[in-house]
Amino acid sequence: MILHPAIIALYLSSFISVALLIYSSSFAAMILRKWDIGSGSELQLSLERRTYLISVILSYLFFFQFLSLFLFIYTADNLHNLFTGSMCAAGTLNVNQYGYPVLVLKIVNFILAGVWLIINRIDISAHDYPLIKNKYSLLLFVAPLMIAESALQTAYFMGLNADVITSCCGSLFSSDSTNITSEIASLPSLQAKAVFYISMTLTLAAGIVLCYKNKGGLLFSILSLLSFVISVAALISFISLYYYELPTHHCPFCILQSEYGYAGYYLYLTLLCGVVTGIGAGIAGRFSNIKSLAPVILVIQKKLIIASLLSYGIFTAIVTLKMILSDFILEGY
Amino acid sequence: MNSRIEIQRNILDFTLSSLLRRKTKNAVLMVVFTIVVFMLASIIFFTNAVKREAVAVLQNSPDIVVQRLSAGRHDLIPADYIKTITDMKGVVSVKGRHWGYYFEPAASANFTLVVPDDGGEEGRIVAGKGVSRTMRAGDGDILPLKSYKGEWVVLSIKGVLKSDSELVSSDLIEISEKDFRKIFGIPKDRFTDLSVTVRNPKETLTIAKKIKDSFPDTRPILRSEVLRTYDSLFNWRSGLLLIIAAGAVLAFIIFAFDRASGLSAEERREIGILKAIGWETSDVIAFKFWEGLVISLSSFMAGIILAYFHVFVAYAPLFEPVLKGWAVLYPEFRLVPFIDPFQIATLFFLTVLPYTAATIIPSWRSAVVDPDQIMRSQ
Amino acid sequence: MRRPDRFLFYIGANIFIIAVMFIHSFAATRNIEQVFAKKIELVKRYGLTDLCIFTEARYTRHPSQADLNTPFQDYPLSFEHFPSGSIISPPEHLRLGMKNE
Amino acid sequence: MISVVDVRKVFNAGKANEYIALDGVQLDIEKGRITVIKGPSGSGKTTLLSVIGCMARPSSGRIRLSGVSVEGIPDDEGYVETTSLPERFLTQIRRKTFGFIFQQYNLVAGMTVIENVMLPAYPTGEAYSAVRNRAEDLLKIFGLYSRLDAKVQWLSGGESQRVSIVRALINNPSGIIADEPTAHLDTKLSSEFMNIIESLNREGRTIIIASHDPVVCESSVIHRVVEMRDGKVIR
Repeated sequence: MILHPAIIALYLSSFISVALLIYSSSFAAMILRKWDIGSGSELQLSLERRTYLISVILSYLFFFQFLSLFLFIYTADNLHNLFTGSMCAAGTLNVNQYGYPVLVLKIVNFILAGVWLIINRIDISAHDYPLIKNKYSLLLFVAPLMIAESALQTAYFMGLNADVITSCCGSLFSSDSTNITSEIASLPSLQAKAVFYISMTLTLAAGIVLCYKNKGGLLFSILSLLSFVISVAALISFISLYYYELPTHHCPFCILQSEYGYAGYYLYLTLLCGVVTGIGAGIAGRFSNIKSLAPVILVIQKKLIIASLLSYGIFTAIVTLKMILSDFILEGY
Repeated sequence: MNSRIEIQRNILDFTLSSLLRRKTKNAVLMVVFTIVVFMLASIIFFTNAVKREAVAVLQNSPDIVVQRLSAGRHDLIPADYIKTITDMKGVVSVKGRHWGYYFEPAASANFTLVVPDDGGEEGRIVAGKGVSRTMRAGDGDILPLKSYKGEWVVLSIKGVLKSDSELVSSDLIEISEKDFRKIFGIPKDRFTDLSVTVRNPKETLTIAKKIKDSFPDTRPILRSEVLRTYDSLFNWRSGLLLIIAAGAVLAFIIFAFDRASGLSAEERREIGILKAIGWETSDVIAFKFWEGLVISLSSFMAGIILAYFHVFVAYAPLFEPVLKGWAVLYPEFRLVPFIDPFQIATLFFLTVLPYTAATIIPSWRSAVVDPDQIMRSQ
Repeated sequence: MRRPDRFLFYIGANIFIIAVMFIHSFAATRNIEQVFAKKIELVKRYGLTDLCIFTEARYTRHPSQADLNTPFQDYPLSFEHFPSGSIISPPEHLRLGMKNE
Repeated sequence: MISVVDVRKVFNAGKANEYIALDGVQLDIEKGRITVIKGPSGSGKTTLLSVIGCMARPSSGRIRLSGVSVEGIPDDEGYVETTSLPERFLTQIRRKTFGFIFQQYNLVAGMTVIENVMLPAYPTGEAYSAVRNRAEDLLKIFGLYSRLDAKVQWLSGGESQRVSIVRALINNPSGIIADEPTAHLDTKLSSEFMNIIESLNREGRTIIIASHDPVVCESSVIHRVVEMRDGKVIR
C-alpha cells in the first residue's frame, strides 16, 4: 500500500461519490415506485424536490468522475518509478489485475454519467417529466458500476506493492507479444488508418442524416461509440507513433506526459466529449415521439449531434495534421 | 444561450452581494479555507520539489555503493575487496571512498567529511556553505579539527562551496585523504565504502548479486534504490502528514457543513423572498453553487499562490523548525520550483471536493423552501 | 463595472498569477542539466548518494545508506528521537524487505 | 382570466395534525378587474392566493389560467392548466403572469432600492441594462428615483410599500396579487395605496387582493368582493 497524496485524493473522491450515489439511489427507488406527476400530494411534492438534489449530485459526480479519470492515469504514471520494469502508466496499471478494469470502469461511468445528464436535461424541459422512470432506472444501473469502480480502485491501490516486476508499455503494447492490445498494436498501419477514417466518415454521415432526416438515432449512437473505441485503438496502433516518432512505441499513456506537450489530454478530451454527446444524441432521437417533448427534442438533439461531430472532427483534424506535418514516416516498418 | 449566461451573471451578482452583506462570517470561512489549502499545498509542493531534485541530481551518484557490515553496523571495508570486484565481468572501476561524520563540539554541529576523487590537497579544505556559516569561517580562514588522539589538525579553507549547491553540499568539508586518515585514525588498507562503476546499467543487479556472493559481509546499494528511496522518501510520511492535515480539513469541512446547514433566520428569509418573487429552485441552487464556488475558488487559488511563494520564493520558512529538528546546521537550500497541473488537481480533490460535497445537501435543503412560506409565516 | 465582472476580473487575475507561477516553474526547470550543473558536478566529484536536508542524525543525513536499526545504534533502548526521523521513511531497499540479501 | 374549480388544499394529509385550508373552492376571476378576497384570518385567503399565484399546488381540483404561454407547456383553447405542473414550470408561469405584494413588504435588507426592485428579473435572463432602465422608469413614476441607491432598511413604511409595488411590476405581469397590503399602513397611506391599485388596474392589470381592512374592502375602486370562511367561498 502506498500513501501518495494523489491516491488519498482518489480514495476521497470515490468515497464521496459512492456515498452521494447511495444516497440518491434510495430516492431513485422511491421515485420509481411512488412517482405520480398528476398528484398534488405532499409525498409527490417532496419527491419532485428530491429530483433537484439528484440532478445537482449527478452534475457534480460527472465533474468529479472526469477529473478522477485523468488523476487516476496521472497517478499511475507518476508511480511508475516504484515498479521495476515499468516506464509509464501502462506498467503501473499492470502491477495487479485490477488496474485496467478500474480504468475501463472509470471511462464507462464517465460516459454513463454524461448520458444521464443529457437525459435529465431533456426530461426537465417537458412539463410532465416524461423520462423520469428511464432516468432513475439508469441511475440505479449506474450506481452499482460506480460502487464496483470504487471497490476495484481500492483493491488496486491496496494491492500496489512496490518492486513488483511489471511489464511496461514496451512489452504490453508492442507487436511481439500476444494479447488484445498487442494485436491492436500489430495491425498493419495502412489498414488501421483506413478503418479509423472510415468509421469517422460513417459517423459524420449518420450524424448528418440524423440531423436532417431525423432517422437512425440508434445507428448514430452505436457509430459514435464505435468511433470512440476505434479511435483509442488507432491511438495505440498508429497515432501515438507520430508523437513518439518511434516505430515500436505504441503506448496510449505516454502521450499524456509533458514531453509530448500533454497532447494526450486534448485528444482524449475530444474523444470523451464526442462519445458522450454522440450517444446522448442517439438516445434523444428515441424519445422524439413523446408528445410533450416534441417542441424541444429536435433542438437539443441537433446541438448534441453538432457537439459530437465537432469533437470527433477536431480529434481527426489534430491527428491528421500531426501525421501530415510530422517528418516521421510510418509506412515501411 | 446568451440569456442563460445573463441569468448566471445575475445570480452571481446576487451571490456576491449576499456574501458581502455577511462579510465577517464569510471572511472567516475563506481565511480558514485558505489556510487549509495553503498548508496542504506547501507540503505537496515542498516534498515534490525535493523528490524531483533528488532524482535529477542523484542520477550521477555511484552505480553501486558497497558497504561492509559487521555486527549489524557499517564497518570499514578492506582494500583487498577492491581487486576482486574489479576483476568481475562488467565492472569498469572500483574506488575506495573515504567519508565520515565529524562532530564539532564548539558549535555542536555535525559535518560530513568527504575525500574527493583526486585525493585532495593536504592541509587545505573546501567548506560547504553551511559549515562556513556555522563556524563563521570563510575563504582563507583556519579551521582546526580535533583528531581521534585529541590533537588539533589545522586546516586552512581554500574555498567555500557556492550556496546554489547547498542542497547537496551544505555540511560538506572536502578534505585530503591524508588528513582524513589522520583525524579518524583509519588504517591505510581500509575505506569507508566502495563505489563501483558498471559498464552496462542493465547488469547492475547481476553484479550486485555477484559482489554479495563473493563477500557475504557486504551490502551493495544500487543507484536505482537510492533514487527510489528519494522518490518515496516523503511518500509514506507525506501521506501521513496529509492524513494529519486531513484532520484539519475534516474539521474545516464540518465547519463548512455546519455553516451551510445552519442558515441564519435572515438568510432563510432572503431565500424565502427570492422564491416568492419568482426565483425557481434551480435558480436558488445556482445561487448556492456560486456561493460555494466563490468561496472555494478564491480560497483555493489564494492558498496555492501563497504556498508557491512560501515554498519557492521564501524557501519554506514555516517548515524550517520541522526540517531542522535538533540540528544546528541548517542548510538554506533553494528549491527549484517543480510544479505540475496534477499537484493542483490533487489539491483540488483534497480540499474543494469535500467542501463541495459537504455543502450540496444543505444548500439543496435551503433551496426547496416553499415559495408561499413567506406569506404564511407572518 | 458590475459585480460579477469584477469577480471574474479578480479570478482572471488569480489565474494569471498561477499561469505566471507555471511559466516561472517551467522556465526554472526546463533545462535540468544546466540548472543543477553545480550540484551534479559535486555529486560526481564526491560520489554523493544523498541530499543534505536533515543534518541532525546519521540516518537522516544519508537516508539511503542507513539501516533500519541505525536510529537505535547509539543506545540499544533509545527511541527514535530526532524530529526529522519521523518525517522521512527508511531506505527503499530495507523498507520493502527484498533484494540481494 | 382565472378559473378555480373545486380546489382543495390539505396540509399534513393523513396525519394527526391534518388541516384543510381550502375545501372545494369554486371561483372565477375576471380579467382586468379588481377582486378583493375578504375573510377572517385562518379562512384560507392566503392559501387561495398562493394556489392561484402558482406558488403552491392544490391537493385536488383544477386551476386554469388564460393568456399565458410558456415554452414546453401545452395550451388547450387558450387555457393553461396549472394544477399538475412541476414547480419548475409553475415558477415560469408565475413570474411572467403575477407580481406579488406582501404584507411585510419582504424587501432584502442590505441591498439597495434598485437592486431589490430588479431581483425578480434576475432569473429571466433579460438583458441587465434593459431591466435597469425599466426599473428606473418605474421608480420615477412612483417618486422613488431619488432613493435609488438607498439601502432599503432606511426607507419609511410608505416608501417600502411603494418599492415592493415597483418590484411586483418589474416583469410587467398581467396580474397583481396582494396579501394584506395595508396591514402596516395608516389610513392615509392605505388610501394612497388604493389609488395606485386603481391606476395599475387602469393599465389593464387584473388585481387580486386578500384583505379584511375596510379601507380596501369598502373602497370605491374595487369591482368585486369574495367572502371566505373556513376554506370555503361563502359569497
